[in-house]
Amino acid sequence: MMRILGVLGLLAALYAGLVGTYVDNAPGFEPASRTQERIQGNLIDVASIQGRYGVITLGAALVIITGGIDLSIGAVVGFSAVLFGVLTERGVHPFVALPLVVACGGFVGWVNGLLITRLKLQPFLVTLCGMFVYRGAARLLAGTVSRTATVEAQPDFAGSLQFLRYVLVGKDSTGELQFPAQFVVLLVLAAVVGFFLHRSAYGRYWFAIGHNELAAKYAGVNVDRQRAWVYVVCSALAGLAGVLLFLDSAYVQADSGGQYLELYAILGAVLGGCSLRGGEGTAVGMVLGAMVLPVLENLVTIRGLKSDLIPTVIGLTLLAGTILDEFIRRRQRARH
Amino acid sequence: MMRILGVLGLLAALYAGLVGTYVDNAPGFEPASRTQERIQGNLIDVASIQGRYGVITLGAALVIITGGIDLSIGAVVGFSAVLFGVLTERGVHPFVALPLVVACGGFVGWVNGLLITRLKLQPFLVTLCGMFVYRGAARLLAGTVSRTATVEAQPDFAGSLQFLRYVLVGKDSTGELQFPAQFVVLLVLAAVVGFFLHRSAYGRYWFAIGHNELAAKYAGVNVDRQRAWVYVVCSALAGLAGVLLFLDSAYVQADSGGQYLELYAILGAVLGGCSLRGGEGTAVGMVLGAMVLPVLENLVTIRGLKSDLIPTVIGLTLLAGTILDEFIRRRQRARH
Amino acid sequence: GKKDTAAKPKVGIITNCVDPFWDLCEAGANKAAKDFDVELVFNQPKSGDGDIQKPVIDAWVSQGFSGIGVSVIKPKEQTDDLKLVAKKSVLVTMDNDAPDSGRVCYVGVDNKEAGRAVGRLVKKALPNGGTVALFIGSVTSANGQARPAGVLEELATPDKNGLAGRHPSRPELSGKFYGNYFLVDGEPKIDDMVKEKAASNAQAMLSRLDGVPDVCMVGLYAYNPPSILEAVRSKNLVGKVKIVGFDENQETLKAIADGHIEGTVVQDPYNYGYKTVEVLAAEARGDKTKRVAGSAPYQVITRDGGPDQTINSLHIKFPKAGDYLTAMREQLASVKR
Amino acid sequence: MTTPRVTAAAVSKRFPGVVALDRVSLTLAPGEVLAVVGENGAGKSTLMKILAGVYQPDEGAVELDGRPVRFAGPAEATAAGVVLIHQELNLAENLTVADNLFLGREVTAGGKLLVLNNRVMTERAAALLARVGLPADRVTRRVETLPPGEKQLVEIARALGTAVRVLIMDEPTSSLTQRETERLYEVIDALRRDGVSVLYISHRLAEVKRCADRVTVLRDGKNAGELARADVTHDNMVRLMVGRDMKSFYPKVHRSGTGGKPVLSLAGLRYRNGPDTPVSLDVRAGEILGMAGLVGAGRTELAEAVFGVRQLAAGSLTLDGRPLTVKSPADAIRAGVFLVPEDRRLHGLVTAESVGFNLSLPNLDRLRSRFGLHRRAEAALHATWIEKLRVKTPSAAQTVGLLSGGNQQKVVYGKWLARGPRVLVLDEPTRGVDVGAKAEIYALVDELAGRGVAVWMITSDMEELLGMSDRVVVMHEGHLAGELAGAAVTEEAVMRLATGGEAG
Ligand SMILES: Nc1ncnc2c1ncn2[C@@H]1O[C@H](COP(=O)(O)OP(=O)(O)OP(=O)(O)O)[C@@H](O)[C@H]1O
Ligand SMILES: Nc1ncnc2c1ncn2[C@@H]1O[C@H](COP(=O)(O)OP(=O)(O)OP(=O)(O)O)[C@@H](O)[C@H]1O
Ligand SMILES: O[C@@H]1[C@@H](O)[C@H](O)OC[C@H]1O
Ligand SMILES: [Mg+2]
Ligand SMILES: [Mg+2]
Repeated sequence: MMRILGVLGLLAALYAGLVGTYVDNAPGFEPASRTQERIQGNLIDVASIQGRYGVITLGAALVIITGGIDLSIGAVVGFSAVLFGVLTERGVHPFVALPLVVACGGFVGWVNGLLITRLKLQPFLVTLCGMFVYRGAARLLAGTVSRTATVEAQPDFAGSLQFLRYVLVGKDSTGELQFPAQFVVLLVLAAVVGFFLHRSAYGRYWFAIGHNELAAKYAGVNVDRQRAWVYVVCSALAGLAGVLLFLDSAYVQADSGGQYLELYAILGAVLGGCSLRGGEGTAVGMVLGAMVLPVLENLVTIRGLKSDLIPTVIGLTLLAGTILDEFIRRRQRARH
Repeated sequence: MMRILGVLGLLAALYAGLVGTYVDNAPGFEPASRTQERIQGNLIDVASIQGRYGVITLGAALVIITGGIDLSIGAVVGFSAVLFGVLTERGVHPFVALPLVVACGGFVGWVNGLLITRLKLQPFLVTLCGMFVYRGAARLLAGTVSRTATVEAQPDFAGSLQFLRYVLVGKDSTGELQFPAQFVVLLVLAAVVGFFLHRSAYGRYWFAIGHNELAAKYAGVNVDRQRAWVYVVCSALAGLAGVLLFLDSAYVQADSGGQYLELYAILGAVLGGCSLRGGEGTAVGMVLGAMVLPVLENLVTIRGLKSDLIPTVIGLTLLAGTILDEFIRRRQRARH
Repeated sequence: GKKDTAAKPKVGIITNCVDPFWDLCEAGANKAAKDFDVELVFNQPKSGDGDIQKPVIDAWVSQGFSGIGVSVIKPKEQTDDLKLVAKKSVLVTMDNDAPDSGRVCYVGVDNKEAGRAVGRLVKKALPNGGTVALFIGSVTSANGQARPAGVLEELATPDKNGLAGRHPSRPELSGKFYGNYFLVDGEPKIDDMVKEKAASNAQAMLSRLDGVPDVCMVGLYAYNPPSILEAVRSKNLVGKVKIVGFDENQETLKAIADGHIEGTVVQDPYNYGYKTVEVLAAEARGDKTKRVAGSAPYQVITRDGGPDQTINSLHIKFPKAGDYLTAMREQLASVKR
Repeated sequence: MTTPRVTAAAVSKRFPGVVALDRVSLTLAPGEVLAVVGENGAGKSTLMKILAGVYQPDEGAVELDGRPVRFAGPAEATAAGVVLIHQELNLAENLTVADNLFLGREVTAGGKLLVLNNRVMTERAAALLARVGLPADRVTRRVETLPPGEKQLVEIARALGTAVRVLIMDEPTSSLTQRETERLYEVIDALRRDGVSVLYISHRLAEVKRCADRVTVLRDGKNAGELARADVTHDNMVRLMVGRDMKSFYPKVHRSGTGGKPVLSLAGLRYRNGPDTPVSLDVRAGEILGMAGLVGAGRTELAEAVFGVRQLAAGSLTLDGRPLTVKSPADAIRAGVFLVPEDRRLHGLVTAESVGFNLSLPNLDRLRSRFGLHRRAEAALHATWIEKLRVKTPSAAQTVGLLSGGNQQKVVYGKWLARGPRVLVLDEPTRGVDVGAKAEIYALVDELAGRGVAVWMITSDMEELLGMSDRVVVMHEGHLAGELAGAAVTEEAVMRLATGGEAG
């Protein structure tokens, strides 16, 4: 609970800053309703990005809860986007390609999991190698992929692709963003993850493993299997995020699609209350944590900050948020 | 000891591959001595890069030994290179700028260390924020820096810059690489690090902290101070690596100089036998671990691999090396 | 054992990043390698450490490559290193020049000139002036500096050349005036080559410019125009907000053909590759006649195209987007990936 | 009268929700051995930590040689000669024994560089180890390769290496067998002669009787009384600790004592990286099979092999006459074979989680419902076992790690009892458990055996072994040295077998 207060405070401040910027900058002649409309439009843009971040954050957070780490997330996102593009371009129906890509992501996670649990390799190392491998695999598949290329090659798929795009990304056939569907996807997935994490036996196993793998093993938990599963889920979610990226973007470039996302996902998870020592985290926290970076980036962009200033401002804000969070937790702890 | 065998095997294979490629590809008319000369030239080039990697690997490894992590290394390298460029361009003598930049790196590490030990923030998070902050700081300082720009602004410094360049990088005034001075720098620093790690009480503290912080604390070790010191050393070494980068390179861009180096440094440390769980590592291992990636990258270049294939080959080779290493360790463990 | 490879010279080309742009170049280079019987290694390095190219070039030199083509990133700074290369091998610069490096010739356009062509497209899109936003990956490399400079030079008038001020109808926006054009924030918006950031940059800009008439968004790296278009679509502003691009990204060309993007300025990377290898192959055999002089002409692509023109003593073509796209695909298809 | 070496005057310490110490006082004379006893959670460790500078008291004062002191940390206390050997091991196990002996006070060549003088340290290390009875070859071994008992001895040797004036030992013998314990008494006697004051905490009251000059008793964070040397008897201590008399300490109420059919049988069992000698034995229904041996005799490893933690290399297991394949603890648990492990913090509990979390962990498969877990059934399970085992905790939501050692141990029992064992393997079943709780655990185990559960009890506590076992097997260096039953089960016979002698 208290783990959530810090990130909530941070988010509140950022959103307040955002709305304040719009209100302050509203031209004198503009009616308030118009300002509100513009704010809303911008918040939808942000929510859309938050949704996709959130999806991978969920996966990263689960891995972190079990005491692991996955640095291959960004590469898997890129790979999956490219794979989806290549598959559909070559005639695999989008409705088939979607589960296929997600399954493929899951397979990647299974390989990661096997290497980590069977060969007892360090997760950092395995997934760092994975980062190279899957990035390379994407490049071997294609240089770039795009909806237009797919539709050109497979005109029949236009409708189904557009359907997926509307349902998963919220963009209509003209490309207009109607609603932040990706955020809806995130909420649905977060509910599922939250159920498993907080309401089912599996969640207990994951927390137990994260805190004390040996104790979990001695209590009869199949530690290897559970850990492997968590990697599967993480990479499958990255696979889904890849499809979202494909559907949302003008085009995806194999060498860079999804770049840095593993860091952002881990950041979101940690801001949301996961400890990299394992054993801590909540589904609500993950969603909140994932919301931070996109709104922060939006805020600095909207305020027209000089590009050279942006990284510093982002870094310092995140740090301030982290410190705030720590103080709130200390307070709470002292009170009890 | 056994931790070193795996990486030694990997290195041996890579170097053998390298030499083999030269011998196989040598034109029929070429005398063997010429081939040998070419091999040697290439090995010197590789050693030069290995040297700079090694310098940051030492720092990353020390942090890892105490159970921490530093993701800001690459950003600090970039920042330091830019800082050195800006200082000298504005008239600070290179001999003054060098210790200043290293000290500045140390200061950055001190801040990291304070945040981690005093505010009890997670190292991953602190240094990830640091990555943004220092990258941004570099951009605020300048867009690009270069020796040519410095010499243009301060013609007097040409000699001293060239002196530093020769001593630290091994390049003569035409820019020709005479000897891998950076590797020499690495060896000297590794000897110093090795001394502290294996021959002085500090090393004992670091190992103890990495494995069981509480035990160290109860034994009277000033854990916070030691941990902070290790971050100071790590960032100071990154600062030095920044100067090396500046001296070695045609130019350094603030937005990308040193990018990814934290990952490579951590990779080197882990390949060299450090465990990310803390408490393990040797100076010799660090040097060997840092040697892997440059020679591997060189090998794929020399073999004329398609660029799309390169990441995959690198990832798989590293993975194979890791697995080999694990098997050797198991063997050894079973034998005892 | 030693192979008798004496007959076939080895040449290498190294680019400044990974991009579909360079895939086209690679296609051209491969074609030329076949045509002129050389062994080619084409390297698209991942950006990162300051000197991404040097280790590769050094390795090639040590392997005795007879010629090397380089897309220079920072001409002045790299000159010294390139001189060493030129001493041991034949050096051709392409895409970005380093005139004093001892290279035998340069294959590529003048980025500043090409930037001016972009500026003219902006003027065409907003003949009465308006609000302009520039988007680019980075402003530290030579082309990242030359292109925006060219655009702004073309828009500027002597009295209004970077004059700081506030937007006439939206005073909360600060920026700079170049002639009748207001550049938002007074600088290009940078995305650090992160494509998703390029998209969110464009989106946020549209959000800020909501309601402002006569807007033109300019994307100066290959991936920028499609990212801008995607953002414009997401706000249902296609046609209302003008887009001008750079480079021959397929998405850009398609959008021009559809009338969603005003136009783009292209460099013909296929020919960069082809020509560079041709020169290197000739040089390896002692033939110096293939060298090219001056910079190559860029081309300006719009939906309807137009007659050739001579601009600043360059012969400039104005192809139709559809035609150019078709030709480009043929080039790509000629080489299987 | 001489000034006391240590005085604690009306010391209080509160933790969130708990008053650990409520105006507790204590004095310790130079050269005196004072035992501190009390039930689990009475506040013994907390008091010791305050004396040693790990905690600072909320109220009250501590004096050393008549001067008030307030140590900011353990380092300051050590510098003043007050050394605490913690209840839980605190070694840097990745370092060698010598490194640990000198951690924080290395012998160096002087100067800021702190260059290690390994030669001197190795010599001194060997001498220190000799004092606690460890052979010199341990000096260069990594601590993680030592069995728990030896680690404990290393901790003690470490303390002896300092300029100690007040040595505080918090349950030093909980993982020692009798022989090592005897050795420790000798060390204590020597210290006493040198004028060193010793504070000694133990739940093994026989030990207290053996070595204490005086006993102070804590109950519920308060002073409950003091016993002079002459009055130190088992019954007196127990009365002050629990506030009442306690009879029938080792109950044999429910068991027939003869044992029924073999439930679990080990036939020619060997495990990977284990000793070459195969082990065969039966654990019978309704009996308690005691297993004795010296530190490192291989009892824990054997139990772990049966529980699926170690891979079997040869031989077979039989459960109720049917072959049993165990590849992981999950397999063993499915078959009803449960292990109460020796190291509860490492293997027995997820200490950062709650009491309820731990009680549920192996039982989640039975609490499953269509919508996740049966919340109500789970709450009922928690309530039942907290009550049945009288776990002293504010609620099921309390973090297990914050409970006293004995209560933690009860939670470990609870999670298995909730599941219903067929075979219960107890490895040091009452390690760190107070007399009251011990009695409760013994009664519980007796009852289980009475219900036909086969109990295999590994213990280094001779009293417990003799008091509880129906039959005793003794291990020596990885093999079964012999079996004793009925009247033949005597301390001498067990020791003879454990040290490699023949059965009498
Ligand atoms: N850090 C802590 N936070 C919260 N409660 C604590 C903490 N340490 C001890 N306690 C509580 O204080 C009380 C006293 O604990 P203490 O460890 O001193 O008992 P003890 O007498 O040593 O018991 P045992 O014989 O089991 O070791 C217990 O109720 C315990 O749960
Ligand atoms: N004399 C010894 N010296 C060092 N190590 C030993 C010795 N004897 C046994 N060991 C180690 O101890 C392990 C067996 O210990 P185990 O914990 O199974 O014994 P135990 O009988 O349960 O003793 P403990 O009372 O320490 O738990 C073996 O793996 C061995 O490595
Ligand atoms: O230098 C190249 C540039 O000319 C083109 O615009 O995009 C790709 C770059 O690598
Ligand atoms: Mg205690
Ligand atoms: Mg044991």
